[in-house]
Amino acid sequence: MREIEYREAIREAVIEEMNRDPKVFLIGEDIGKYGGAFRAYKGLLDMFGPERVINTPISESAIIGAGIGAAVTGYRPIAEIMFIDFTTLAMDQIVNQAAKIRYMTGDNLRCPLVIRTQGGAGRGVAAQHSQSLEAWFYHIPGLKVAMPSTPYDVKGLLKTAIRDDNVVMFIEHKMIYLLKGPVPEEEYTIPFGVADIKREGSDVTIFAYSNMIYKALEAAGQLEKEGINVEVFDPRTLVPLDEEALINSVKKTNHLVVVSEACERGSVASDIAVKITAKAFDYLDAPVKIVAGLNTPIPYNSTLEQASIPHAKDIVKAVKEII
Amino acid sequence: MREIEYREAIREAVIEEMNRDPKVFLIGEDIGKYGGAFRAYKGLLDMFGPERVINTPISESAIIGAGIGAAVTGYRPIAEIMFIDFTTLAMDQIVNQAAKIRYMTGDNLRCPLVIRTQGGAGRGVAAQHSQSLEAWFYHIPGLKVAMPSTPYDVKGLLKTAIRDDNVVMFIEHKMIYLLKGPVPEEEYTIPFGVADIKREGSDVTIFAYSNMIYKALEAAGQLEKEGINVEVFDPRTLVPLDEEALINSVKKTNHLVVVSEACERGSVASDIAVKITAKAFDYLDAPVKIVAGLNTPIPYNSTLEQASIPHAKDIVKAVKEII
Amino acid sequence: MPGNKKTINSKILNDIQNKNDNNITNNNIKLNGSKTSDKKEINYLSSMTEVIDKDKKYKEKKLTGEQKINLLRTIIKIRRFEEKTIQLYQIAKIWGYLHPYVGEEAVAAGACAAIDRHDYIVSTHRGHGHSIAKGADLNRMMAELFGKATGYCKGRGGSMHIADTELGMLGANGIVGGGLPISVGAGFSCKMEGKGRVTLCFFSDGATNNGVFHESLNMAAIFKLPVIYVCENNMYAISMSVCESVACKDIAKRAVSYDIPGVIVDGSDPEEVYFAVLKAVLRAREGLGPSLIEAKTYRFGGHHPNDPAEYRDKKEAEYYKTEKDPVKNYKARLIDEKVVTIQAIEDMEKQIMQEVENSVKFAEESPEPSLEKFLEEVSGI
Amino acid sequence: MPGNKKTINSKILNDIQNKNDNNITNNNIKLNGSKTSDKKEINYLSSMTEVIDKDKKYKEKKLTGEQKINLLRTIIKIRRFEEKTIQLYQIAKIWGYLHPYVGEEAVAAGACAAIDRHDYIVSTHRGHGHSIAKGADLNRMMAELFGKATGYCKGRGGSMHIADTELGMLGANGIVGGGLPISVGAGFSCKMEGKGRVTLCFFSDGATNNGVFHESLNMAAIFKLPVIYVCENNMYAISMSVCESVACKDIAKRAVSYDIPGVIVDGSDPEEVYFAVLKAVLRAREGLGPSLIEAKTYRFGGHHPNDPAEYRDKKEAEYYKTEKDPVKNYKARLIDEKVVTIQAIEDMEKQIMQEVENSVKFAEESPEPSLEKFLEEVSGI
Ligand SMILES: Cc1ncc(C[n+]2csc(CCOP(=O)(O)OP(=O)(O)O)c2C)c(N)n1
Ligand SMILES: Cc1ncc(C[n+]2csc(CCOP(=O)(O)OP(=O)(O)O)c2C)c(N)n1
Ligand SMILES: [Mg+2]
Ligand SMILES: [Mg+2]
Repeated sequence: MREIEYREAIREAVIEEMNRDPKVFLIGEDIGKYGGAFRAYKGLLDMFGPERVINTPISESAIIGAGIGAAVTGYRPIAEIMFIDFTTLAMDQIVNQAAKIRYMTGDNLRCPLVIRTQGGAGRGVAAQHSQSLEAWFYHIPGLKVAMPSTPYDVKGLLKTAIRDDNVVMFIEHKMIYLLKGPVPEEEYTIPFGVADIKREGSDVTIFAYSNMIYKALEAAGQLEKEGINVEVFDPRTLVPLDEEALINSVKKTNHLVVVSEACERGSVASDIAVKITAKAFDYLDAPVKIVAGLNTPIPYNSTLEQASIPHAKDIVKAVKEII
Repeated sequence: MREIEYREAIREAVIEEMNRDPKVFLIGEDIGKYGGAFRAYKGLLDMFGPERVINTPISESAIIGAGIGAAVTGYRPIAEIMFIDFTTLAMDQIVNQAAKIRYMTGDNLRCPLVIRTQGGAGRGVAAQHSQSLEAWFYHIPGLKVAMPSTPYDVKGLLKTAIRDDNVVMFIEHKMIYLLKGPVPEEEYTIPFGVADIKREGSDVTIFAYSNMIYKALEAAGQLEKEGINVEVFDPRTLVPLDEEALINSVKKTNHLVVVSEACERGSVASDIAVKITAKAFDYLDAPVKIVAGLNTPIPYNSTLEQASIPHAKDIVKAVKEII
Repeated sequence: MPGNKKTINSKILNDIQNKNDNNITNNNIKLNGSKTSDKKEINYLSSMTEVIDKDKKYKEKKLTGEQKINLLRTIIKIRRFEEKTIQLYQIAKIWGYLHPYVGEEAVAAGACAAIDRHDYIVSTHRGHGHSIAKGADLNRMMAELFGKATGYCKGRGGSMHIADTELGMLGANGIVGGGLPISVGAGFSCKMEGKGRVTLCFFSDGATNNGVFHESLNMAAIFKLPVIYVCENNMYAISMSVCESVACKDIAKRAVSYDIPGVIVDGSDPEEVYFAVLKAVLRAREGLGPSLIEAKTYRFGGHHPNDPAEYRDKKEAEYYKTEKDPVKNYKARLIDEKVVTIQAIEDMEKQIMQEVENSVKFAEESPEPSLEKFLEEVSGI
Repeated sequence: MPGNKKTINSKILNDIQNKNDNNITNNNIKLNGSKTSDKKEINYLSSMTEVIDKDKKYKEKKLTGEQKINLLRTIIKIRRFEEKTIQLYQIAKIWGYLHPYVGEEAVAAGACAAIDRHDYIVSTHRGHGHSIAKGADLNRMMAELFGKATGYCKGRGGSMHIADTELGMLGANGIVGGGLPISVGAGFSCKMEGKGRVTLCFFSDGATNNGVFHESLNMAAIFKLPVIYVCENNMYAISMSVCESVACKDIAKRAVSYDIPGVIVDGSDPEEVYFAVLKAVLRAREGLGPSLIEAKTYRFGGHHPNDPAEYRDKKEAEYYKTEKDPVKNYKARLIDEKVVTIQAIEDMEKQIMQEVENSVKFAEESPEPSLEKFLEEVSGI
């Protein structure tokens, strides 16, 4: 199968959906001629024109509001917040408006809105450009949360997000836009709430998502040499969560390590760990282990930055502690 | 001992600290003549004048920014966001600026800022005025999080918050402002990170905070009649958390129920549960049980609203499930 | 739809061109009264009075008797509905937050009369008047305030969240200014659709100090979105006087920042509101972009039914209630103009009271929302 | 401190009163050039040219030779420092995000010359120039860019977070507009302290479309805070042209919304910037509140060192680089005015280059921050 970059897969998904449905449009900062901060929208302005590729001022609240207003009146906008760190400037619109509008109006208004953004550390861009804030959105009823790790997943999930009648936080990772992977030429979509086993194994399940999948796979490779057979579990969407598949994996491996790049305190990892501990208690041979980021604003200095987020070695260590 | 209202205890703390330290000032919406949305600042404008009781327009970002700018230049502001739901309009200033400024400048700037706000359901004020969002702040390094449940605690903790050199999210609850409790006339402060056992018991520990303390005490009363002896554990501050005291309580009772009013998915309760499961595993006779709010925007209708948040009966049920 | 409308629009636009020459345009600021002054009452009154005096001429033209009667009916309907909700709030039949629109009725009535049924409105926490003026069913509104299953939001939303797709009512809002960014999206929708639809966005003085006001008007202006921004300057944001909260003397002036028309009207006069909004609507339908209309108005009661509004000058409130009551004044004017008789007004009042009472009955008799359904639904969120 | 200063201030204020009559005041908008126009270059140039021509007179007065030389030194120092950081970025000695200030040096130099050492500044993601103009130590700056323990932030912050309490530098900022609300707090602090201290807040065109701009200027205006808002309108926000992003034609016009002075200056001319800021500073020190100064300037390079800036018209960039280079122009002017000799400038350049090279050496030789200390510290957050 042909291999394309993660950002190219995004671009393909958007083009296909825009061609399919004239109600889909794009709005965000520097998405016109510039093609988006990570160039996922390269050439789209020429293809679809400024009416459907709307390049905005630096007005995060108005960008999301524009998405909401268009969505409740029949359009299917994809609004972009350049860095997840900047969602802080639009939280009212995301959380009090978009997420709630359907429920607090008794299903009178519907809001088919995709909010594309990206997070994560690793580029030396310091405390205000490196956060992993998915826990915030995970906590808010009314938001679906997708965190694709591969070109294949990002394309299939983005298409599903665009067709969903609810608000989807679509969170990418800045370290993987250039990463290549197999993506079929034929059309496909990936349903929400269906996990993907990125590597099968029998001794321990590593739950990871987004860029942490690669750390988990790296760890799995190292552990294999020591005879430990690792299953790498990618939920792909955190909301909805494929709990059933995770429980099944744990039934098989009897061990679970949950990995998240986000700051450990109050991260999604805790929530996953607690849920599985409660629901698969009888299948666990050891307490669930969490591997997450340090509780610190991400520092600029590269050594300190790397020390702040999980690596394969941390996962290896965690696995060995419970096996 | 004399008994005073929760809001009166806040007022006393503020008056004492403003008299003690001329650098302390207040800023927020309707805190002048109006005395604050819950009248905790009644009369303060007359006492301290408009230079120290700064009544602002509806500009949540600028309110927090005003706090930060004054704090890094030597003042000790108490900035008020009327409802925790409105922190959504100031998240950049709270999370990217205030919380990080000390760490990302290598301790070059310090930000002794208290952000007072209140949350919680129960008043029929629906989805945008009833949230419990402490999990967001709990997740962000650089923020301390206080959630006092009694007049005594709110006074002692607020005084400590004002004297702290860091950013404190001081989160009150709209249902308890009129609640009365004993508060000594003499000055006192309560250190952060020191829990309070609101009721001693030997069979099960109920971890609860803010308004949920009262549900826990109610549940304890009911369970006592059935011969179950409940310990009600109030952390008072979520960051820092008095883990040691909690572990000690669990060592004694061997059972833990964690209660939070917030939506269950990704709530602080999960994080507490996971931490104690990991650290007190050998003392637990049963898995930690969580009692939390439903994953829903809070509805207006009173029956549905009440169904969305935990009650004593839910806690009783949880206790019985693990005992 | 826009086809022949356009030519008609242009004609009307011409007709009313000379009205509202108190526009603030970009190159040439010309504002009535409201000089910096210590006495805020005078400050306010003067600016409104001037507008009224200068524009006497429009009174003799344009509106048909039927239109005027419709305006009056809407104003009275809002007033009676609001008075009823306050009563019901005080006996705890309605709970949560309730923000009465009493005193401001002419703004919603005049503004909504200038748009069509298929146009959109975006409302606020003080939104009953907007819904009623847009044509909402009082039964479903009252049922919502009672938290009943038959309400616009099935009892989920209450006063601050009334919304209806059919009605083009995109939502009241519990967040001050929360609707402003949403109006931008509705504006994009209208523009992309290309059928001349417009969006009317209401908000009050307090909202104009929030960042979203700025972002929204700037974005609407850049993209020439067909949105009419109607600021109901009722002089207060809870206890905060507009004189202390808005740095410039008239909110309409803020239009300069977006290079759009800024207009001041007397918000107690439904016809003045109507013509100003109509002009902005026609402009918007022709693709010329948004306008900002500041309607000077007054909240007769406190911020909510239990607020004694002690922060206000009693004389100020008295003045507005006696001199600027849209119900009293517009009744008197239409009688004066012989558009209606006293008897006709009495009949109208009776009919409206009946409608309001019916809505209460409907609400009381409506079923509570199903807890089971709710729990089932929640499990899927 | 403010005692006799005040009288001196008033005098200077009088002296320069007639300058900058391109103020935008509330009641009387009077703006130079920049008519709505299709050709954006002309749009820009005309407005600047007018200012320069009209205000020729100030050139003959006020600034001493020493002051002029100091301005020149600052401008050159910023330029050489930035050129060096770009080089170092390209060989990956500096990483993360770097936003060079090349082309805009005269704004920081002129503005910071108009305040005292104890005054505060609030900066942006493009902040090196502001720090240098405020008197920052190049060694500690460069060490920070290298992520070293000796940097202003001990390597924690990097380019976007340089800050220093001693220097009154309240922080660069990775969030566009993020510093604006902070300036309000610094303003409150200055006001409460009552010693005449002021805060200078820098930001660029893109930030003026964010809600925080509006909230901050409104709040500063209401409370008459001593803050000078200096908008470095470099015509772009990454790829977004100011002509497309700001709905009004000149950002200074937005002052109308806050009833404060709005001034346009040529940002390539340090003296013009200096006088405009000085006037605003004196106003602020006397308790008359904030001002908004729009310095028309240009970012010579891309948004960051790897941005080829393909979204810009090459001719436009060429024009600014040849006609509006603050380094070249100010050198020429001072030579023309016989304030400096060519030789003196060469010496100055040499000395500055030495300082810059020293800073690189210092940064390279400085220790990395301690990982142990970091981990220990983190355990307490
Ligand atoms: C963002 C936000 N801040 C504060 C509040 C609390 N609050 C509710 S209404 C109100 C005053 C609103 O004033 P204005 O916009 O003038 O509307 P009015 O009540 O006069 O109609 C405030 C501060 C809120 N709901 N939302
Ligand atoms: C709130 C926010 N939105 C978007 C960005 C991404 N971003 C970084 S710099 C920039 C452009 C800023 O433009 P301007 O304010 O004109 O400053 P300039 O780069 O011209 O100095 C953008 C959009 C950001 N850092 N913060
Ligand atoms: Mg108001
Ligand atoms: Mg710029």
